[in-house]
Amino acid sequence: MSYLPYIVAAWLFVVGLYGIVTSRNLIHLAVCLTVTQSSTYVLLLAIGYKHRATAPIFYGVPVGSRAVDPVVQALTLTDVVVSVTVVALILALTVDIHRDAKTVDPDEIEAFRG
Amino acid sequence: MIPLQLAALLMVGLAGTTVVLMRDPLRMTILNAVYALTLTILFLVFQAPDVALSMLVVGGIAYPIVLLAAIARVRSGGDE
Amino acid sequence: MNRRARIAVFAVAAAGLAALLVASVVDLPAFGHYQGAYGNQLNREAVAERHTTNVVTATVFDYRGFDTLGEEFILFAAVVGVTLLLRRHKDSEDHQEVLRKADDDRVRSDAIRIVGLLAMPALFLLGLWLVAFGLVTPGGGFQGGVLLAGSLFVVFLAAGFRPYAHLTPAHWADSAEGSGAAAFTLLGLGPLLAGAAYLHNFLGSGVRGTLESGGSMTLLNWATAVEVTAAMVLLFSEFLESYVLPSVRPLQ
Amino acid sequence: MSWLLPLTVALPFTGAALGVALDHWLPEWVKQFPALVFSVATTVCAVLALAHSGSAPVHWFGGWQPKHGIAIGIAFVGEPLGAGMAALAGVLATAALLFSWHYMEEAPRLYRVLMLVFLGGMCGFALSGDLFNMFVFFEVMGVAAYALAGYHIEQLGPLQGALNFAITNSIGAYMILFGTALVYGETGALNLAQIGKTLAGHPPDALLVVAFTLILVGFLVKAAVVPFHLWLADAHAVAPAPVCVLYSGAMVELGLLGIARVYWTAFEAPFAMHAPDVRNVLLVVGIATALLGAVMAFLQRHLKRLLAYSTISHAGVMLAGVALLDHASLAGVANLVLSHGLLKGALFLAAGVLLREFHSIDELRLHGRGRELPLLGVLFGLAAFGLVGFPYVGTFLGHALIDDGGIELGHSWLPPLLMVASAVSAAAILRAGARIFLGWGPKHDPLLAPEPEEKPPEGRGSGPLMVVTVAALVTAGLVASVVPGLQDGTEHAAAHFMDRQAYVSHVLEGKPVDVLPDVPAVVHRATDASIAYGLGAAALTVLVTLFGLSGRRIPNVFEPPINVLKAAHSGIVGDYVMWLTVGTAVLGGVWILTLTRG
Repeated sequence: MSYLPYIVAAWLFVVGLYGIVTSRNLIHLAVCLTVTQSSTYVLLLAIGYKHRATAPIFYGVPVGSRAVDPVVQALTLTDVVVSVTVVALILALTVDIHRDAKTVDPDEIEAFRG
Repeated sequence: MIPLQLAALLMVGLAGTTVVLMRDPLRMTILNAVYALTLTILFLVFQAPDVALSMLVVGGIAYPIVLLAAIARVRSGGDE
Repeated sequence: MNRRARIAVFAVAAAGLAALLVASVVDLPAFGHYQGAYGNQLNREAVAERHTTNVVTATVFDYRGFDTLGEEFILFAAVVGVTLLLRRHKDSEDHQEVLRKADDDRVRSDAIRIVGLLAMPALFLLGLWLVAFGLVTPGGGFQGGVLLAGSLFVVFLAAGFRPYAHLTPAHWADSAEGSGAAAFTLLGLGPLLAGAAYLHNFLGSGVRGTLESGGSMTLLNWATAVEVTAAMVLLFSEFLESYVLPSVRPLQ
Repeated sequence: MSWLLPLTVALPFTGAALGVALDHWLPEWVKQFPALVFSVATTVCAVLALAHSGSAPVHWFGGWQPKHGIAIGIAFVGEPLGAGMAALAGVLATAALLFSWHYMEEAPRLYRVLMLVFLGGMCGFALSGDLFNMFVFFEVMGVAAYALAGYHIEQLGPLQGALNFAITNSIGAYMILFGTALVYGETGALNLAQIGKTLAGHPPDALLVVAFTLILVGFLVKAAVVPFHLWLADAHAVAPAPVCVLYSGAMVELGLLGIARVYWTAFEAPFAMHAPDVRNVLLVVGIATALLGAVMAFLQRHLKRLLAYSTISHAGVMLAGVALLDHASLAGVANLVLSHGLLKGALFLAAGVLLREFHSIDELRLHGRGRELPLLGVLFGLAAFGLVGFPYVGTFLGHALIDDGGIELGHSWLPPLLMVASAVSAAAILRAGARIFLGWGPKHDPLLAPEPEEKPPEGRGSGPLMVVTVAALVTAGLVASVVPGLQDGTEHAAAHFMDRQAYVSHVLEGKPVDVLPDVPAVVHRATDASIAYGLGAAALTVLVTLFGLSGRRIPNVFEPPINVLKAAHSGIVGDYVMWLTVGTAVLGGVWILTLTRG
């Protein structure tokens, strides 16, 4: 039971990849990409967690008290906001592809072969 | 591993899988917002309020706007 | 490679990858028994050194401030990339002309207009509060910035595209994003030219638990808020313009 | 002198931010200059940092020195190989910006801003001493590169190329983050020196093997190594020529620098007993990449796609050099990166000039039309000849050191394979050059895969400036093998790069590293074996080029494998991600069986 969070993270990673490989719509593919990325958030925060510990915010909480790891939260916090714009870049590409190729199915885009 | 954490984890796993399995873009966008909500709850339960806030704001505002605009643009531009 | 063969091969590989990932995560310390010295060190000393009670924000803007600079420029490059990719052909109508044409989607129902136009300032204030108190309680430039952009977006929902476009002109959003990012790098460059390290916290640590705790972190926090808000506004406007204005001729 | 290091990142970033902030207030004629000024300033800082890199200055951001042996802040380490890579990136970015003076007229402002962010990301990645910080700069480079790849939005090719690029590299980045999280869970540290110190006595368990595999795969995707290379040819074929200079000259090589840095600082100690297993797997992957890249290069008629596959082939040779795990080969890789970056940059810019002049980039369609540009033809030929590895010319020093390293370690079967790979890929370029500039060979060649035509950029660009840039890169690339003292300098630097104890004590405890001995300004006489392989490569290149120009059909026994190869490069992102997963599973599986036993 004490490894379930990590297992869920690994599961989300692989499910996201499955979604990407079998996707028929680039917008669906972009969201599957975010699912894969969210697996790293779950893993990072699960690693940093400590039992019976408060959040690393010492406002109204004495400084010495047992707190979870702030570093993983700092890494995840910025990554969440930034990944929206990266997915938006991929969606912008999707919109442009649809305008030129009239399809958003990755298997039917015929730009180049071999 | 308190029961609340267990529940939150199972919800995240379930919501993530459902988002991937839902092929229709519009329903997937709504499910994606639900998935962001389950992640927010999970981060809260993992004692990470900053990240929960970040996921709440991003999952509630940024993703829906960008996804819905892209879907509308693809649907209105094309002939389908 | 046809689709079914690809999925079959992927299924085998994914099973292998999943096995590898599970084999690796079971070697991690059990959930809840993390012993990392790095985090404990920060938890013990951040409040004393920088008088900020939110150690996560102290890590984001001071201890690992250079990571945040990198993340900000990912955001910056992505939004510039979206602007590059969704740019319309030179000879299509310019901005003002296009605005005139987009007049038909003005929100009719008064209820939505009133509730929307009341909600906007409230959300805006909430965003500002989220940024301002980021050093004290959960929050910060990133989360507050997205909420501020969201509150501006409520104007589009409540009043239609033209009022929204007037409220968020591309020129000003561009400049705000650029100056927010430039402010972050220059706040780092200043101490470097004065002989200290890059991104050194040159202001005093201020009073614990109040708004002016954390020294130059507050400046970095607000620079980030300006950049994230402007970037999100640009992002939403780019996608809205490409959606609201199907009249824009597709490129030949 | 450590204040130079952050400048290589802060300057381009500030330039990009101000470029966007002040754009509406700058008069039109001024807008050409700022990007170039910032790029030149960054290059100067990087070169100065390289000059002072003997003492490997460490810069702790925010002034957070390590406390009680725990690294608190983020460190930049200005050791020679990292600083050299940053300097090369600066030179190539400046050359690209100079080349595209009036070349990119559609959205010049956004193009220049993204080029500066790209340069800042590359310098940051080369110098960073923190695992998560490397991931952040990996993403900065990535995002700037995705947007630049899709620059020509009016065509489908660039958009699909950029999409494949974005998705495969994003997944690579998430794998690095997953690996970093595993390492952080195990060691509680993000600073590479501290991770190395913690893992020193650590037994090689499944976590370390999988973390090593995931991080390595993320870098292998960027280094375009088989089977993770599929996105590179698409992205190169469609990106504007000056952008391809940065892709092939610096970004691919940074993936290899990432592998070397992460291996030697963090993962060498726990896997020390099984180093041969790590070496053999990477050698096999490197050689497969070198050969596949060369063969695919020979099958292309689209000049930029041909050059892209040649880059993949060279990435394979470089990975084989790194995989030999000894300082001579690592020095060889450093020299190969230098000369290959300059020469390949010149070739891409020459392709850009061809596209501007004749509105086509197709070798058959340009048949004989290059005669109108004799100077460009000469430069193109010289650059291609430099890539062959003829003794004391161009990439010879790199190939020689790698061959000597291979023979020294008893892998005498390695140099012939690398010779064949570099000969075939150079022959492909020479064949294209001869057909375009000299008009040799038939107008039709069924062997070569047809490609959609590419729309030329709108700007006329300034002809003489473009040719001057190409000439400068070619001369620098050709003389790279005979620079006095370069061989000894890179060998000492490589030896320092691999010394983990010195790196850990230097970064964490500030113990000064023993400064590199001053290097005698002499060019060593190459070993007989390497000269023999150099001449062999030249002879083989001439043979293969003539065969290519002769238009004779290849024997049909090779037909099926070539069709399979072409089918694999399908352009469908689902295939690419499938190969990415297969590659990760195979690499991880092999290593978990070999590295964790005993």
